[in-house]
Amino acid sequence: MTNILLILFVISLVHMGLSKRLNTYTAVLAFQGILLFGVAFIELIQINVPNLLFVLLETIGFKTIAIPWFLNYVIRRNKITRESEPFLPDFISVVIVTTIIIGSFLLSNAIRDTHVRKILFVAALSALFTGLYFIISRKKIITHVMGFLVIENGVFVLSLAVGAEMPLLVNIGILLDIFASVFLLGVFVNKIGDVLQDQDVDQLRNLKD
Amino acid sequence: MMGIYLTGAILIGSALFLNRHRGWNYLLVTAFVLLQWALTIHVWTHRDRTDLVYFTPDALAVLFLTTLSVISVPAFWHSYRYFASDKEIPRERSIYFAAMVVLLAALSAAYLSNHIAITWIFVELTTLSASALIYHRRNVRTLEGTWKYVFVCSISITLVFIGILLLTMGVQEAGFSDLSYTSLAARAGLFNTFWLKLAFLFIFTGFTVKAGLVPMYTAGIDAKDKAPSPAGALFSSVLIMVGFLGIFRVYAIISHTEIFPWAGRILFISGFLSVFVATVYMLRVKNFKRMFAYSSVEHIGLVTLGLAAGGVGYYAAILHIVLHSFAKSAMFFQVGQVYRIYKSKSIYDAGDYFRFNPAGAMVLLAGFFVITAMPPSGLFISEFLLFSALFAGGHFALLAAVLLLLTVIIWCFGKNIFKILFIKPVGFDEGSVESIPPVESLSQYVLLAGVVYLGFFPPGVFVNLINHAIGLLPK
Amino acid sequence: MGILNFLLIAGASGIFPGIIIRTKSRFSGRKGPGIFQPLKDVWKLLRKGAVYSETTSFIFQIAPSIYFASVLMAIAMIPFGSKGGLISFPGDFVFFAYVLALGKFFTIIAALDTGSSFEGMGASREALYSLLAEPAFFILMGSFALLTGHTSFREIFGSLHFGSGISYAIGLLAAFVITLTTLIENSRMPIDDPKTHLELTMVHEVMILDNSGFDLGLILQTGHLKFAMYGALIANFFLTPGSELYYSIGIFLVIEVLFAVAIGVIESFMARFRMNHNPQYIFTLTSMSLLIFLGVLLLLGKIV
Amino acid sequence: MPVAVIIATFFIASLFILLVGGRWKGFVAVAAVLVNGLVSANIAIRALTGQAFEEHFYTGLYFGELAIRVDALSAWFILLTDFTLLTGILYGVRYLKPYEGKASALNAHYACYILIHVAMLGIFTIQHLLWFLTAWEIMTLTAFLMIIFDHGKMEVVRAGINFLIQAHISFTFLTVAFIWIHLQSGAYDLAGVSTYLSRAHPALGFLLFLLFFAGFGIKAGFVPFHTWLPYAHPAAPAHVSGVMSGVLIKLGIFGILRIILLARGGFVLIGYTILIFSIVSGVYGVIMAIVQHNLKKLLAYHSIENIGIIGMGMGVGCIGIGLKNYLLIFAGFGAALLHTLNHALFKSLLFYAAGTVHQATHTMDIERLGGLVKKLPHTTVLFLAGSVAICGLPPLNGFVSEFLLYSGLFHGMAANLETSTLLLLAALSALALIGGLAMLCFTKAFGIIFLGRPRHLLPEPFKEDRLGLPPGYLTLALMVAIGLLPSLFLRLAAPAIALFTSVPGQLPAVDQASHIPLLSTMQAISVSTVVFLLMILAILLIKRKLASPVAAWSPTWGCGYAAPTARLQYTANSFVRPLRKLIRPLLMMNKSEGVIGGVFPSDPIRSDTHPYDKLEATLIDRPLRGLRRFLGRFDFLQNGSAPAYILYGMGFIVLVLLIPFLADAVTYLFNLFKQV
Repeated sequence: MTNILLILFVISLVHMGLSKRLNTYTAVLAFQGILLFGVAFIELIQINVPNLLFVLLETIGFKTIAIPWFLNYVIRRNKITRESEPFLPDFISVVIVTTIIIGSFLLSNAIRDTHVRKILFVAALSALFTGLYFIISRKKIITHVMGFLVIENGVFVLSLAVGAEMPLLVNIGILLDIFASVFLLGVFVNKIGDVLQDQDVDQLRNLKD
Repeated sequence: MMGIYLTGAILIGSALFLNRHRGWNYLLVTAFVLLQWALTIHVWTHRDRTDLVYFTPDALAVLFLTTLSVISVPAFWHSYRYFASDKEIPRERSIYFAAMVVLLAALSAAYLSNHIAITWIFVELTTLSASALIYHRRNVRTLEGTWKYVFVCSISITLVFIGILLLTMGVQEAGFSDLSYTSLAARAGLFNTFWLKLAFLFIFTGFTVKAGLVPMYTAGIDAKDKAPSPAGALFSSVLIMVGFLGIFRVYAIISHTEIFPWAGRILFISGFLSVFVATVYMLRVKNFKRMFAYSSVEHIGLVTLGLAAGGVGYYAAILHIVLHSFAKSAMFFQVGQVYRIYKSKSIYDAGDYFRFNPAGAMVLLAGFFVITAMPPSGLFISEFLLFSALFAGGHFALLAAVLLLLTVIIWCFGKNIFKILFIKPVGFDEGSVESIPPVESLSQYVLLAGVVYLGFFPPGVFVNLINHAIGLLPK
Repeated sequence: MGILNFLLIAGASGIFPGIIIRTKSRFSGRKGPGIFQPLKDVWKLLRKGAVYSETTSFIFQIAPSIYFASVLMAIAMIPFGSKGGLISFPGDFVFFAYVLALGKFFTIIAALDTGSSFEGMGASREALYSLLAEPAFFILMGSFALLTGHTSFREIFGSLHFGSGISYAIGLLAAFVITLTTLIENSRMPIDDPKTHLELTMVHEVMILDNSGFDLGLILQTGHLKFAMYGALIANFFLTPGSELYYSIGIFLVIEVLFAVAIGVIESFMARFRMNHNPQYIFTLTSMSLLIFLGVLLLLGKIV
Repeated sequence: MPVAVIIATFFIASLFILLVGGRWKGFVAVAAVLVNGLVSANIAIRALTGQAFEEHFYTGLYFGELAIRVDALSAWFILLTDFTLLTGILYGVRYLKPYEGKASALNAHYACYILIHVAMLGIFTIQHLLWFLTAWEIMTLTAFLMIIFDHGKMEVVRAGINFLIQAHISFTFLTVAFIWIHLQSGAYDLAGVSTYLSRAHPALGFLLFLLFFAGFGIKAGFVPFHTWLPYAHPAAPAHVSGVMSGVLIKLGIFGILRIILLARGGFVLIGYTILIFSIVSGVYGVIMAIVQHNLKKLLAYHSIENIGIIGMGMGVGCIGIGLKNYLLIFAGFGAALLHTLNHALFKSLLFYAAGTVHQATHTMDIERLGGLVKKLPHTTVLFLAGSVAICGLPPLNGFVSEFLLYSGLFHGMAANLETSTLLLLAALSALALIGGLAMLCFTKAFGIIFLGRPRHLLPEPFKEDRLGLPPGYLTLALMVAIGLLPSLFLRLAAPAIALFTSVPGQLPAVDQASHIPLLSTMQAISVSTVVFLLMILAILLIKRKLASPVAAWSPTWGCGYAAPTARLQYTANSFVRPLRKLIRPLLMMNKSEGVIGGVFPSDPIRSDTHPYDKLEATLIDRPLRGLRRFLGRFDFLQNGSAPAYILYGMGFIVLVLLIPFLADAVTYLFNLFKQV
């Protein structure tokens, strides 16, 4: 069951790679939230209740509802145009995302470890690198944030790989989630929206030597 | 004690945040300083005794904490001077001081924590508070600087988290679950090095942001540049130390495994590249605040080299980073004064500083000699030991390259500093020059004197602390 | 003993210029003045009052005396065969060279003292030529030191002769070098034409344009002494030690006269070089003395 | 005890300088230097008379024992340092009179002056590596601060930085060398050098020596490490230049001598190295000096030349040690030590004179000067004496040391040493050539500056400052004393020289300190010198008696040209032109010449030459430019885009992970192809 969810998760990444509109991204993020909820539920069913509740709340309440809504709000509030304006054409980005996935698959195969579930590893790594790829290849600050969120999801998956024994770590990961998302998004994107008319990173390239 | 400290810090922080009245503000900050020193003293008396489960003040922690407490005092004092000289908006002030208190508390906790995850949390907190400090001036540039800092820091902190997860996998495979440094170090032999390698790589890369090392030193430069100079002083001294600490702890764990040489090589690469990059930009920058920031990159690079070289290099590294913290914070405090006189950070606008503020100019001059590790600067001793470590390790080519780069750095450094000190600036009206009382430079003299003293006549307890600290590493 | 040598040289200096002039006038088919005419001129000058330029300072007034004294000092160092000169100590030829240099130093600055462009020109040439000639002398003495294992005029000349024929050959070569040196030092043909009337082509004469009276007399007499001195130096190569005194004095006088005649001949049959050729010519001295050095090395069997 | 006194003097004096005002600062400084001088000189003299001074201090945890030792060598240098710094400050107080307004600058300057004295004393006596380095760098920094005394001028500050950087390079070499020693001996004692060298492989030993030579050579100003000198000297105040050129660069000489004392074996090779460097320095230095127009720059290049001469002495001495030839050692090191003293004397004298000229005329450009003999009679005499001495002419001190060197060389010749004869001959001819060139240079300098008529309108009628003269005459007196009584000073230096003759395991251990060669020669020299002087006097007397009174005073004979002006005089540039033409390939004369238009050119044509150091252009400037260009290639890193910054991190991780794989692959393929 987990595997199916995770494969869906990976596919969602590919879809993100080829989609052009910001709304699609938010939708995908929400979808990933649901997937993660499923995975977390299955993986962490045996850990103590409060932790489990916390995790579930986080995945559903936060990843699936709060953040996408908030993203849309920010997009509307700052009148951000709908295109993601990548530096590269979609085709190429799809290719790259695919290579990333394959690469992480190969890398995971290099693991000589019995009780780490490779599939989790694959999903996590591909999410991680795809997120980085988004950050690097997209123009808009908001897309950078989305890329960051994808990375977060990847980390979440990775933390599930050890989560069963390490509730503490999972919670920390969630803490990171909440902190980073709220802080990054909430405060700064709006501030930048106030200061700069269009949300282009090139506006933010004055501090250099 | 730790519990008292943390709760106290939180209370004071929130109180500062809410309070708008200056007098109360002073009072609260004083209270925090007292608390800070109380913790320091307590830690001195309770060495290596675990407190609140996750906090154990080992030698390194004690050393760093003391450094922090020492630097915090002038930091607050100069912050007040900063507000006194600048337009003082109560709201900004309260945010500023609240953030600074949180930053210092988080740093202290990060130093003291004996558990990698706890360290991680508090490092995260430093990002939070630091960004508030950077954003203090609230204009486009600071916004940009803050955005980059926060963004890069979050990524890096994520990398560290991934590293921790990977480490955990190794731990699980090794069949235990305790993530405290001591147990990790004790069981290091059991690890599957594959996980360890990955973990170290990610954690190292993550912490380079705080430590200001290649590859991710970049955001730190903007932060030190854009933050008010007292905050900049903290960033380039104690915040660097926390990054170093994070790396050092994991390195200490690695040191008990067979991938130790591999980790050492990574440190070599990163350290040398840091010195190199610092040189590249020392040649280039015309903004003296950024120049000092780059000089921090150079020094932390040297520290890393010392750590990698091993032997006496360990000692040199710790000594160097502590002394550098004193010297560099002093320089940043002074930079604040320079900025107040010229209202600009470009060396083209600054000049003939000796005329306008002799006391400060002396600090700048002495500071230059200290930072560039010319005797009688204490940094000379650490660099001497550091180079002998490199020499003893047989890294002759590396040593030669580093020496060459350092010479170039001193050259650029000197050119700019002496331009500021002696050469008349063009188009600068001397009518509206703010006169700065010499007493403001006092703290900097003290810090620089401390560098000389600790370098040349180190008290026995200081040496013992360092020796204990490097006891974690194999001889 | 040394004093005799001193007197001999002084005496020789009396007739030396006369002989040269006589030789030249003979070759140019004139009768020429008496042998002692130059000496008389000097004496006349010594009695005269001087005309000084307003530009000059005390330097200009003391320089000629120092010049003269330096040459006298140098003469005092010249040995007479195996018998030393007035003063003799290891390395005395260094003193010899440097005391002469001091004299030159003062003549040069005296020339500059007048602030005349012509004399400056002369001074510059004088300085250049002397510095070019300097190494030759030292290389020469160095090779003799190497050859004989001694480091003073007396010992060197004393032990120079107990060699085979080749040592005489070296002596001849050295004599040649010294002759050239003399021509340069006294700025005679082919380096410089004392009889020219174009200041632009003078070296020594143009330096002393402003000297007059006693000073001029001194300077002229110094020139004569220099001739005699170098003559004596050459003579020393051929004075066989241990022989009777009258014998060696005879040799000495003969050589001095021959030397003077030789110079006369050269002056009458050679044309002056172009100014810018002089340096190369002077530098041949150095190469010549290097030749001597190599010869010595051969002699000692160091080079096979 | 004396150490404490000296250091205390520094602090007390600095305090007083801060407190007292205006002109009294100078007096305090003089007093302080005097006190330190007396204390140290007292020790030094006792050391020279056989009772060496030694003190030990405990300095902290990882420095441990610090030994302060004064042997004959240190004593010799201490004495000449004390003397030079004393005259220096005496002159400086007068020289800095115009600056009495700038209190802070004066405070810094005087404090630095006292401190550099202390630091130098430390350098001569400290036996502890780290403390030696510390003293060394303190000396550098104080010197730097004194150089930029007249800051506010860009070129002064630039010269200062140039000095600082090159000094730091020398410092770096020394640091590496000391690290080497420290690691080998495990201790911080200078003696570690010899303990290491006695067991090290000769090649390594030579390498170590080269490190030291580079380090000390930069300070001493051996070509090609000389480029800082010609900038630092003109920038500094006159007395500082005097002290720098008199003493500071001698620290390098001291260091090399110290290392030679500590060395064990390989002396012939060391000797050759030093000798070759010295020959080049000597000739190149004087040649560069000849083409300079700036008086102080000219003097600076002459320091390089004299360092060359000192170096020749050391080289000859080393060869002597290597070949176990006692006379050679004695003559060589005797020449080196005496010339160190002599150069300190006449060079500081010349710089003081130059300083007075600068005060009078506000220019150092030789071409604009002239006829100063009328305005500054005393300075003229001093400068003349200095010139005669620096050309190594009798009857002054310069001749003595050069004579020692010559006799060393000739003895080397006469001793018919196997391999080194040719090199000795080269040194011989080089020395002779240097003598001639120096004469050209100083006839030019003295003649053009002080004689003839003013080539340029001088600022204001200027009276010589009488109080500025005593230091000069003091120095002159000592110079004359050395010139007339060389044997005395040779005997004084004998203990120091004896150190070199008794390098363990090198010479049969006869008690050679007792018998001093060349003494009789020295006496002979003093006799001849006296005779010579008497002769001059006699002739002058005769002149007074014999010659009739001056007939007339008339303008200079212009060879028929009726209206000579001051501008028709021979210029310095034209004076050296013939030589310049001869040695053109060695020089780098940047000319700027106007073109003459028309048959009767109406408007004046300017044509001037800017001599530049060719070696500097090729050895310093070009590599530096290359380095800058290379570093400049990497300035894309801080490009301001956050994604890029993150990319660096990821790139780092990926590379570190990939590179081992790639390396493995490459090695695998390599082995594969090797099997084929």
